[in-house]
Amino acid sequence: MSTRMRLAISRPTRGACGKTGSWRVFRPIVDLEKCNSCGICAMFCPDAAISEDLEIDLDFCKGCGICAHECPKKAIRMEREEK
Amino acid sequence: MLTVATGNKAVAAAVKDACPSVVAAYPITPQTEIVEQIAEYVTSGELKSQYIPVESEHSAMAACIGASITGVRTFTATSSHGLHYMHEMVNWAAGARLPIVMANVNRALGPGWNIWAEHTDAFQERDTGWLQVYVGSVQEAYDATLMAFRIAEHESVLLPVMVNLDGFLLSHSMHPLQSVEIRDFIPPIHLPHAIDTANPAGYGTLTGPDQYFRFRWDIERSMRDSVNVIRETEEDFRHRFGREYHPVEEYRCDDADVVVVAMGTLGKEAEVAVDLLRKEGVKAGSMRIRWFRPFPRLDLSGRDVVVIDRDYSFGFGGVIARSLAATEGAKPFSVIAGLGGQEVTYDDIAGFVRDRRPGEEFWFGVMPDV
Amino acid sequence: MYEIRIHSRGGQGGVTAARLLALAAIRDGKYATACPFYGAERRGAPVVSYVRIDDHPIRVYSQIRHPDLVLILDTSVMDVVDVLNGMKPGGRVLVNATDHREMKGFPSFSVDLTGIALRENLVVAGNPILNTAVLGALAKMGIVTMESAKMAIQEMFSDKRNVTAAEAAYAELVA
Amino acid sequence: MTDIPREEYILKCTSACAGCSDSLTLRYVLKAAGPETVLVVPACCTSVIQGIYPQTAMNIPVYNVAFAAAAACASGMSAAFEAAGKKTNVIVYAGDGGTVDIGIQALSGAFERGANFLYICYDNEAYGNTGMQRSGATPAGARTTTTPAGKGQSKKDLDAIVAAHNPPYMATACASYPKDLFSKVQKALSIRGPKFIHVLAPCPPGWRYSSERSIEMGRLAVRSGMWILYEREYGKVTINGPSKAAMIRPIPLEDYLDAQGRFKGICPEAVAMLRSLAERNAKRLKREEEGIC
Repeated sequence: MSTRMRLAISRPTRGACGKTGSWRVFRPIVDLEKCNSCGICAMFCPDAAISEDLEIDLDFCKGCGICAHECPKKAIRMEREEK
Repeated sequence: MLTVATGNKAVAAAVKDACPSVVAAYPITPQTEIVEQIAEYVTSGELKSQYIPVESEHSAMAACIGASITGVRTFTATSSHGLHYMHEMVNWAAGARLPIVMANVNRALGPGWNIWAEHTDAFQERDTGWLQVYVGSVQEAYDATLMAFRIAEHESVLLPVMVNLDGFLLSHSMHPLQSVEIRDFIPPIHLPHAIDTANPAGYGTLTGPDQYFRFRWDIERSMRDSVNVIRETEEDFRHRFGREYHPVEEYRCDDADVVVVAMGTLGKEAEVAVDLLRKEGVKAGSMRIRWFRPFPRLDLSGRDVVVIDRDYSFGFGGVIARSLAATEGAKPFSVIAGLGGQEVTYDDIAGFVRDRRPGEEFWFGVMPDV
Repeated sequence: MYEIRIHSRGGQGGVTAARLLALAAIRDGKYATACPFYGAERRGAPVVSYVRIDDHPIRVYSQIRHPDLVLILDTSVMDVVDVLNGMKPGGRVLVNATDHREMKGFPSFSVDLTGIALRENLVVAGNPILNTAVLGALAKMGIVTMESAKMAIQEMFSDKRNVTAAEAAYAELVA
Repeated sequence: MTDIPREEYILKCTSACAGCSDSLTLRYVLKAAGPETVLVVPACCTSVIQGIYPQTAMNIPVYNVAFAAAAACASGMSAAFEAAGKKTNVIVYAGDGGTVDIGIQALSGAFERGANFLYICYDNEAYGNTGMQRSGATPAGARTTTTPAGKGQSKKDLDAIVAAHNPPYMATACASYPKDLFSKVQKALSIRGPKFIHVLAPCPPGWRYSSERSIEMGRLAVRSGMWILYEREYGKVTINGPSKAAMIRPIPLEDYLDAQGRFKGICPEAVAMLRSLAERNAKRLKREEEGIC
C-alpha cells in the first residue's frame, strides 16, 4: 500500500470501537461454585468477550446478559454496575 | 491491419487488445454491438476474459467494482439511460479509486424515446471523479480506449476513465480502422490497494467528517496529475503508433479570429466548416475538446468564440459554453445544436460562425435562423 | 469527395453493401466512410445508407444531401421515397431492375442483382443477397476497382459464390 | 459433532448493540469460512458496526458496497478471483432490506448466472440500521416506525424466490443454533455456484425485548414454527432436527409473539396470517422433504 491516502481503508484493530465495556449497565458475576465449565456462555456471547478459560473480558463485555440467561447452571448473575 | 469498422467494433477490438480479466456489461442501444462483439471474442477464445452478462447496468458497474478491487483489469460499456441507471456505482468506482474503463455511447435521454447522439448523458456524470474523453472518429475510438486503460491504471491516476463516442454517428458509422500491436504499451495492472486476504482491511467503512474530505482531495489531486499522464500517454502513443492526439485538437487556429469549439463528431465536422469559411476569407479555426475531465485550458484570448453544445443544463446553459465562460472568461456565441441526433451539417456550422452574436445563446432549429 | 446514397429495405443488405463499398475503396488506397441512417425501422421498412469516398480523411458525419450516385436496391422504395432528392448535377443512378428506368434525365443504369443472386443461390432466410453482387456493378461504373471489390468481398464472406455474383453483375451492367 | 475452531475473526469488539444476534451470526460464519475469505457487505447494520476509519474490528477483508450492489459486486469479485486462479471464498453478508427489497434484482441476476459465491441474509425483519422501518421481510402484525399500527401484509417469501433459481445449496439458520449455522456455512462453501443461507436474526431494540433474550427468541421462533430450519441441497429438502421436533410438538405461537414488544396489541387477523403462513410453510417443506411436490 502506498503511503498516499487514496481511499478509506481501515486496519484491523483491537478496540476499534472503543472499550465497549463502558456501555454496561449490568455486570456479569460468575459463581465459580456453580459453574461446570460447559462453555455455553462463551458460545453465545455475541462479542466473543468470554475466553476459552471462561474469563469475561470486562473491557469489552457490553453487559447484554445472554451468558447469564443461557447458563444452564444459573452460575452467572447480572449486577447493577457501580459507576 | 487496416480494415473497416464501426465505432462500436473499434471499441471492442481495443478491449480485446487490452485484455481485461473481467468484462461485465448490459446491452443498450446504440452500445449493444460492443457487448455482442466482446461476447463473441470471449466465446471464440480470442479474448480470455470472464464475461459477466449482468441483469442491469447498476450490476454491471457493481460487478466491475467487485472485480477491480481484487486488482484485475475490468471493462464495461453503456449509454444514456444505462449510464444513469448505474449512476450510484459510477460515483462509487471513482471514490473507490478503481481504474475501470467504460465506453459510453452518447445518446439522448427520454422521454420521448430517442436513441440518437447527445452529450448530456455523460455530462451529467461529470462530477463523479471519472476522467472523460470524447472521440471524433472510429480510429480514435480504438486508440482512446487503449490509452484509457493505461491512463486509468497509472499509479498517479487510479481513477476510472469513460470513453465517449457519439451514438450512431460513430457507434454505427464505418470508418477505416488500423489496429496496433500493443506489446508493452499498457503495462500489467498493479492496484496498490487491491484486496488481499493476507493483509485484511476494511474498505469503505464509516469515515467521519474529519477524514472524508482527504479522500475527496486526493481524487482532485489525481485528476490534476492525470493531465501529465494523459500527455505522456498520448506522446508515447504517437511515438509508437504514429497517430497524434492532444487534450484539445486544434485546427487552423494559429491566425484565427474566430474559433468554433465543439466535441465529438461535431468537432470534426467543424473542421470542414472552417475550410469553407477560410475559402470565403473568414479567418476561422476550430478546437475539438477531447478530454472533458480533466477540463483542458483553451487559448481563446482575443478571438471570437462560437461554442456548439450537443447538450444542455436546464436553467443554466450549454455546458461547454458555460464552462469556457468560467475557465477562460469567454463570452461565446453559444449554439445549442444536435440534441437527440438533430442533423447539423458543416454548412450549418459555417452559418453559426458567419452570423455569430457573442454573448448570446441560440437554439438551432428552434429560434429563427441565424 | 464522392458521395453515394443507398436506398433499400431493412434486411436487404444495404448496410452491408455500404460497408463492402467502403472497404473496397480503402483497398484502392482511398479514404471511405459508410454510415447507415438508423431510425426505428424494422425489417422491410425503407432504409438509407451513405458512403463517402475521398483522397483525404473524411470529417463529415452529417447525412448526404447531394449525392453523386444513388443506388436503389429495391425499386418499390421509389413509391414512398424521393430517391433523386438533392441529386448533384451530373449525378448517376444505379437500379436493381431487369429493365431500364428513366430517372428525370439523370444517367441511369440497371442490373438484375436479384436475378444474379437467385441464379447463384445466394439466399438467406428467403431473401436474395444483393450486397456482394452490387459491388461488381459499382466496379463497372468505376467507383472502385474490380480487384478491390473482390478483395473486400473475400474479406467479409468465405462463400465463393459472392465473388461469382459480383463478376456476373460486372459483366451484365452496360455502362 | 462439528468441531468449531477457536479462532475469532472479529477483534473485540464491534459497536453492535448489546445482545446483537447479527454479531453472533457473523462470528460463526467467519469461523466456518476461515481466513481465505472476503466479505461483501451492503448498507446494513454490519456496515456501521465495524468501526470508524482508520480502524476496523474485522480481521478479515471486508468490502463495503452500496445498498443494491452486493450480489453483483460479489459475482464480479468471484469472477476476478477465478480469472486470477485464486480460491478465495466470497461471501455476501447482507441484511433483509438489502436482500428482499433493494438488492433482490442483483441477487436474482447473480443466482441466475450461476455466480460462485455464498449469499447470507441475516434477517431481523426490518431496516434495523436506520431505526426499524418496515421491510419486505417484516412479518404481518409487527410494529415498525413505518407501520405504527402493525404491518398489514405478510413477510415476503424470500426462500421461495431463491429456490426458484435452483441454487445447488440453500438453507435457513439461526444463531441460537450455532453449530447448525457453522456446519451449513461450511457445507455451502464446499459447493461451487451460488449458495444461499437465510439467517433469522432476533434484534433486541427492533423487536423490543431485553438483550439477554436474543438466543431464547431464536429458539422460540423455531419451536413455534415461525422459523423453520432446513437445507435444500441440489433440490433435496432436509428439515433439521429442532424444526422436526417443533413440527411434532410446537409451542404456542403466542409464546413467541408475547415475548416481543413489536407484536404488542397485534390484531387477531394478523395472528391468523402469521399462523397460516407458518403452517403453510411447514406443510410445504414436509411435502418437499418427502418428495411429494
